[in-house]
Amino acid sequence: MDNQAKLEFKSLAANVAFARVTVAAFASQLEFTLNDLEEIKVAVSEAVANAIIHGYENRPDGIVTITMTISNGTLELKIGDRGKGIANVKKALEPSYSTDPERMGLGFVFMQSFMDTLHVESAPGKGTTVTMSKSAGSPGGKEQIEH
Amino acid sequence: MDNQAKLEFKSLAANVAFARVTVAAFASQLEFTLNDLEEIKVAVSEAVANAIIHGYENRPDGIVTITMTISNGTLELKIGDRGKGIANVKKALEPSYSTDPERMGLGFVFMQSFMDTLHVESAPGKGTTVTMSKSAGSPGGKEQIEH
Amino acid sequence: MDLDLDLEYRQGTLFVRPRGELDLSVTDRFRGILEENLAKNSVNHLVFNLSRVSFIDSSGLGVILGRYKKLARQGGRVSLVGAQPQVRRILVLSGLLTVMPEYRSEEEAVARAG
Amino acid sequence: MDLDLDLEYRQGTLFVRPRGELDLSVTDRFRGILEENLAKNSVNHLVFNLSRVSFIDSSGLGVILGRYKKLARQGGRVSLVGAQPQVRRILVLSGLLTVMPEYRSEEEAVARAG
Ligand SMILES: Nc1ncnc2c1ncn2[C@@H]1O[C@H](COP(=O)(O)OP(=O)(O)O)[C@@H](O)[C@H]1O
Ligand SMILES: Nc1ncnc2c1ncn2[C@@H]1O[C@H](COP(=O)(O)OP(=O)(O)O)[C@@H](O)[C@H]1O
Repeated sequence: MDNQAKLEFKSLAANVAFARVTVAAFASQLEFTLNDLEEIKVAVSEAVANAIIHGYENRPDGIVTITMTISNGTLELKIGDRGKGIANVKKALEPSYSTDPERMGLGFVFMQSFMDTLHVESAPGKGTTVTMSKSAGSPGGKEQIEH
Repeated sequence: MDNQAKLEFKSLAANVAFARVTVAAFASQLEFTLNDLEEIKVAVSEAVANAIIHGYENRPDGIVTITMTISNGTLELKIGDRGKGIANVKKALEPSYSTDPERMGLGFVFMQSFMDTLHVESAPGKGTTVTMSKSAGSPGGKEQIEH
Repeated sequence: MDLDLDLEYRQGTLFVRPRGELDLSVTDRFRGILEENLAKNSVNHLVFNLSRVSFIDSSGLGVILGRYKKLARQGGRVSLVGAQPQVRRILVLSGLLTVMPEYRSEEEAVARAG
Repeated sequence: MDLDLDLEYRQGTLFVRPRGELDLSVTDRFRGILEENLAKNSVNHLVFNLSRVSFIDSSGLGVILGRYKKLARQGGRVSLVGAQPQVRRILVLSGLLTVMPEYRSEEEAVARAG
């Protein structure tokens, strides 16, 4: 059965866990393995953490939006913020690239490794939307990065 | 820390479980006991099931909305539909009253028993919004029904 | 949602062993399977083993109560077995335990069946 | 979120035993507590016992890697112990296991410390 849900929440660090549990509960309507669900949780944590730290620069009053869609056995997630945006998406997607010296630059690497597809849309000053998808029953995620 | 989130989903029976897990994950940011969280889950299941069966009369294309707020140690939930509405709210709140012979008429009883407060607003043809709250650390919910 | 349900018929008794969460997503199937099995077997005792039910709400209870009403009319009986604490609270609050006996095991339910 | 963390200092080794989920909600406190303990003790070996960590993402890993960089500069070492499968996959994928040794127990980590 196709399904859709939308979650909106404040840009608070406590909501990273809330977001990943919510997405995993929605995703469990598909026949994902426990391992798949763990991978989805990591990908969601990375995207939401990025929206909070980078997009809203840790201001607690931003709104993070997650649109979850199930269609033809595939989960699609759109995780968006109306924060700072990314000037150079290609650069941002490079492994180990981070604008924050305390961070590892592995967020996009994890999203890419754990989901089947990853697409990043961003406009400086307007915000960022990360679109990721994963099919239930697909072999471990891979590669396809576009921007 | 005060917090707020909003969840919107289609009026599908599969989303009853999704809704209660999401609300419980949000509620767990307060110091609720496991028992409190179980009670919150039942209250959410009842309100969401009502929106689907009674509000949208089992049509899958309705939208159910849950606004969750944490403020001063209290969880407030607003669960709304834009469905059929309730002509006589006072009657609907009576234990064992149901317009469906296959149902028990216990939904509002459970919401009332498991939450501290319950308030029902409805307009025939426009929809229904159930507002419930529960304080972390409060002794088992009680009585206060308004409409 | 799928309904995970184990059924066993033995000498007039139908044992029903659902697993997981009994909410709106499974009520139609739950009711359908029970009706089907009550129709094809001669059942005078229906035993719901709830030990593997982790969640129940009024939609799930409604299916149990509906079967109770039907069997009671025909002189049959319904027993509840093994409810976990959180499920048991709902049974108490609903009043279901005032009309149906509760036992610790299926054996006890059968042994005490009048 | 609260950070549930057990710390023990013994002869130059600081054992760190976090519990629960290591994500953005705990990184500031996690880093702060570690910095404080590295400042007040003379530590040449930092052992992260991850056996009770059920979730980690790059925010959590960043705290571990940051402490590694600091200790490595001073000639100290960092060991990882007891990661559960889902956490271990993240350690592998991040490359952390290529710079830090992994042991099955705290005892093994101490015994093998050069
Ligand atoms: N939502 C976002 N808003 C603004 N910038 C972002 C966002 N997501 C990622 N970025 C930028 O992309 C860089 C790389 O992101 P990522 O791979 O997740 O690594 P990290 O979070 O460790 O820095 C970040 O350092 C940041 O500059
Ligand atoms: N969201 C809703 N939209 C329309 N009618 C509703 C809604 N919620 C409850 N009702 C009405 O109130 C009655 C009592 O509700 P409840 O106590 O939950 O019992 P039940 O769901 O078992 O019928 C329902 O039978 C229905 O007529």
